[in-house]
Amino acid sequence: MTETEIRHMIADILGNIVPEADLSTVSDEEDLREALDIDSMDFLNFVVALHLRAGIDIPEIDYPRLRTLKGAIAYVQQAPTKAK
Amino acid sequence: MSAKIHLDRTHLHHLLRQMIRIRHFEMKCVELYQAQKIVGFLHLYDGEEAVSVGVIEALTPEDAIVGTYREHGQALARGIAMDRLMAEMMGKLEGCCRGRGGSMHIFDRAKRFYGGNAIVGGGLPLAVGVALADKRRGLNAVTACFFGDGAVDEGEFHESLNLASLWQLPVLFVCENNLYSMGMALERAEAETDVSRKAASYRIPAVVVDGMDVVAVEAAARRAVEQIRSGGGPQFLECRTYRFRAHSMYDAELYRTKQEVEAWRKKGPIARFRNWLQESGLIHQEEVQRIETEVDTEIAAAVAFAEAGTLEPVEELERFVTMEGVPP
Amino acid sequence: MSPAATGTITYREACRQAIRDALLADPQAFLMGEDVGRYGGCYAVTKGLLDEFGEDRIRDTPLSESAFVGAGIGAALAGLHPIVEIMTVNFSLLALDQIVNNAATIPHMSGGQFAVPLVIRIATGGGRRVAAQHSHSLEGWYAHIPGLRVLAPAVVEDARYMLAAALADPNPVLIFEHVMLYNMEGALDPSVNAVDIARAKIRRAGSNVSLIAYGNGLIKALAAAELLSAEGIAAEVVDLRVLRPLDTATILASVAKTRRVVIVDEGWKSGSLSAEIGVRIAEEGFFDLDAPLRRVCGREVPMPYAAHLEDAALPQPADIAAAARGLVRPGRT
Amino acid sequence: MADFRMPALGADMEAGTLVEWLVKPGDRVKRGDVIAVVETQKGAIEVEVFDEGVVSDIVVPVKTKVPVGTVLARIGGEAAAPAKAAMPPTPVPVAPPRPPAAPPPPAPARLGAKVTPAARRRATELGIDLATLAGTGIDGSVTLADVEAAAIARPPAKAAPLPAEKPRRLGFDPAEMRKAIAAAMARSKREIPHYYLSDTIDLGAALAWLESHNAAQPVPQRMLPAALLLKASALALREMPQLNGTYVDGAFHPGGGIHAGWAISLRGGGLVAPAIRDADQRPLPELMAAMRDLVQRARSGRLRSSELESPTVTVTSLGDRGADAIAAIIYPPQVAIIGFGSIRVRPWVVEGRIEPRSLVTASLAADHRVSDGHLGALLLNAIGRLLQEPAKL
Repeated sequence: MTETEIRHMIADILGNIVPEADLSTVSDEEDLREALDIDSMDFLNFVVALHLRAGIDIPEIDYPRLRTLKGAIAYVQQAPTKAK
Repeated sequence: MSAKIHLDRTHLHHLLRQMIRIRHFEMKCVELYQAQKIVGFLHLYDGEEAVSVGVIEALTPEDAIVGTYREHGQALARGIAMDRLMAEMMGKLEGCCRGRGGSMHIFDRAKRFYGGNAIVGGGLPLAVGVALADKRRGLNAVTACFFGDGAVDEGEFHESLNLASLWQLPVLFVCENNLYSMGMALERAEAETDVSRKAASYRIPAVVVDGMDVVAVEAAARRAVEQIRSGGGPQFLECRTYRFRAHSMYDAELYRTKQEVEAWRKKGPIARFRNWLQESGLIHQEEVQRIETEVDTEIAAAVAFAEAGTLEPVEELERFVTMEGVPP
Repeated sequence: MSPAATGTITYREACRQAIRDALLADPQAFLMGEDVGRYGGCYAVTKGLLDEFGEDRIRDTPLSESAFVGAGIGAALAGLHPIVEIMTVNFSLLALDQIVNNAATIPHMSGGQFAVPLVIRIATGGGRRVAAQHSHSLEGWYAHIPGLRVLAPAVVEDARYMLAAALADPNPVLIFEHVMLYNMEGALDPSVNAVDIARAKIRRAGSNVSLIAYGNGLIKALAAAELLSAEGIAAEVVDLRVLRPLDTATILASVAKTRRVVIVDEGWKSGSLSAEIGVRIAEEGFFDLDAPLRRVCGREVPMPYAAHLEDAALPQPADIAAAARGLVRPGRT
Repeated sequence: MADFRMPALGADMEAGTLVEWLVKPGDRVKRGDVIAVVETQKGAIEVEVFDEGVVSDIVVPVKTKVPVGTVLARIGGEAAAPAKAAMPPTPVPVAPPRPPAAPPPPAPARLGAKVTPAARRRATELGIDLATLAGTGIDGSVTLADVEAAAIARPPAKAAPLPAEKPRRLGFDPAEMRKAIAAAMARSKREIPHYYLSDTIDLGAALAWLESHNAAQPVPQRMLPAALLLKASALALREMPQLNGTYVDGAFHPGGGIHAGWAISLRGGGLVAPAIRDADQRPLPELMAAMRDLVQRARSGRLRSSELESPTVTVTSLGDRGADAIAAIIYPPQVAIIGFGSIRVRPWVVEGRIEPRSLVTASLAADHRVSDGHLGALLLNAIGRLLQEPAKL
């Protein structure tokens, strides 16, 4: 998956969780929880969707790495792309 | 137990009674088979009674027995209760194996009776193992292993004789040579028809005995057992005998002639022994009749016991497939 | 035998220590089999034991599988605790009558009067370039037989401690030692001194796919899980350990977790242990499945001698990984 | 012919505004289908139909406010027109049009398409129409992941295409909701003599258990502490039934089962507390799944009418971005509300030593007309005790 594809996928997932969010206002380094006002339950939904859509395992210890757009993209990139 | 037979009246009457018990028991079994109260295979010992009665007289309760699938005679001679045997034949819970074994698989732990083995030759390795255990445990016990001439065709016969001899184990191999393995005549199955010579080739002392003569069998067995107990390793007894009836209940008997069967019947072990006792004044006709009456009473009681028996609940079907512990 | 690295022990040495322990602990225990004594065992497992225990307890037998296995059964019936070694599973067929018709039947047939507390150790499996009469994996056949317990130690700990549990079992227990594992080294956890012989074991936890394996197949499945991990796929590896009775609960729990299954079995596919496991999952775990079942089994040929052919005939880590990948990421492989 | 009426979506509802029809005349419906969206003071609610047949007549147009009981549509018993029945379901986009993620989405599953057993079961649980799903599994099969993704997306199924970029939250009117909350809370403070209790609970054991549980589970099966808090509360209420129920017409009515309202704050303000039926009887993973699903749908405005049956008690948890403790207000006619503050590491005295521990403050507001403080204290104690043995929850 290219970075653009991953970015689109994440945007899609977040759009489902926070329909009213405007991702264009969220910077790559911003903490998504603050930026989008999402709580632990929303965040878990985000991780679940990422796991299912990208087909990667995400140990709980790695959750903090997904808190920013940048971190999430990097995480997906390093995890599954070797399979291609 | 002495190596010599005590040919007193009591003992001779006992031998006759044992053979009559077997014969009459089996005749009742035929009747029950026809009434479908006994089902499956039913291999009768008719004609061979002298072998097990004679051999088992030479054993003590501490000795072990590995039987064949034609083992009603072996079981009765060993003292397995007739009522529990009959209940087993009828598939009842009160049978010695709860109705799981049937005619071909009689087991009795208390009597050290290790089956009832219906794979021809399959019992011989077991006997070697039982003897190995007894020897290692320092028991001066003998394992009597019964098998027919058919077993001689099997590899397990040769492997087992070799192993028992090699390890000098206390096994008494008893070949009930009735000349036929089912329908296959000995001379059509074996290049060497002298079974005892095969034993000799494993350096096991072998004796051929008239299997229709209970006294001769007992005497030979006593000598063999004495040799074994004195540490002489295994012994081999070939008892030449004959089965008067079909292999199992009924067959067309295409493999032998009526004349042959008739000729052997004249040598029948019970008639011959009874006649000899009467001629020698060792038994009176009334005593024979009393034995027969008493035996028939025992059989009637056994049938009543079995008839009154219960069926094992089907819920118990899988019980003992695996054991929870070794029985004491 | 080569000395193991510090702190570790070979599977072979674990087997030997297990036998030695058993003989020291139980005067009724003894070992018999072909070349277990002077020769030291075909795979050198019993080397040195004859000197320590003598010929009465380390018995060399003639090449009479039926007789010495049957004698083991008879000895067990009469109160001893025999350990019988059969050189390779292909030879065990010569004793099949005794194992199937006697050991497995007598407790039930006798109405529970007799138990058969016998252990039979059998070397099994392919990979040693010894062709079609010494390399098969027939343990699945034995797993078919009611009355037997069938074990497959795949790790050093199991090799070390399964024997004691097997000897304590009143039933005939067959222990299948894979020939490729004898040289494998592993560390023993000093806090462990027993293993159970009833349950399968999760050797590696994962959430994306379950690899169900035993024996040398387990080692290959673990290698496959490593390959998959590098790709972001978390494979759970289930070590069956007990081939009969199968620990269906552990299998189903893993399937419920991962929802995808690859069954690994060196044995042939048709009518096999892998088939049994697959059907049990279909029967009892059907609604947990999120993908078809997959099997990676030995190819259906007599084992060939040539190395490249034998390798091709046996499941390999790459085959297992490919099967798993195909389930987790269909269309991407 | 059956009438589809404006439902009563809670004890205090008198009227509702029909904001969307999801069916049109001629459509075949079956029991459980969501066919309309109604805006209430609690927010937008999807309304299910309990009859089977073909929609013959739409009586009330959208954007109309009608009293409870008003006929909204009529459902005919006869079969649909054959031509219609034979038509394949109209393919509809699974999600509002957005840039596709890789790999490109396969075609939507048609009738007879392959669906894995797990996906089929999950779809039934979630009420998702498999025919609308695209399969990404082997041979194009619909997998669990496809169903879960659809559940998360849960687009306005069969709705008219929306102005794409900015999905609106259907029927959500913050002003209406604020009014409803104001009314309910004012009534509560006016009528219910509250008493308040709080207790600090050591969550060390619960969090350690949760961590090891989660480590062994795939992502969708992992749980949050909230599930443990809710389960412990529900189990404790089983021991203290006087705190579970309603106070109506001067008398307490015990709840028939512990149907816990789980308070969910909505972004931009507002609050809903849909009921989780029999919360005390559900295994933790199932409870967690229910909570996750409810939060997702509440925040995207897609709760279903059957979930808004009146709860018998309310449980609220402030979550990781909350405050230390909450003094909550009872939602009438309920008689208790249990609240949990944020879980925080704070000093705690253990065997005479001060240690850092993960603690949570549990609080209870209860109706003094029904129970007294002693009973309330017992409830909090029970919750604390239950949380010390998380494996038994």
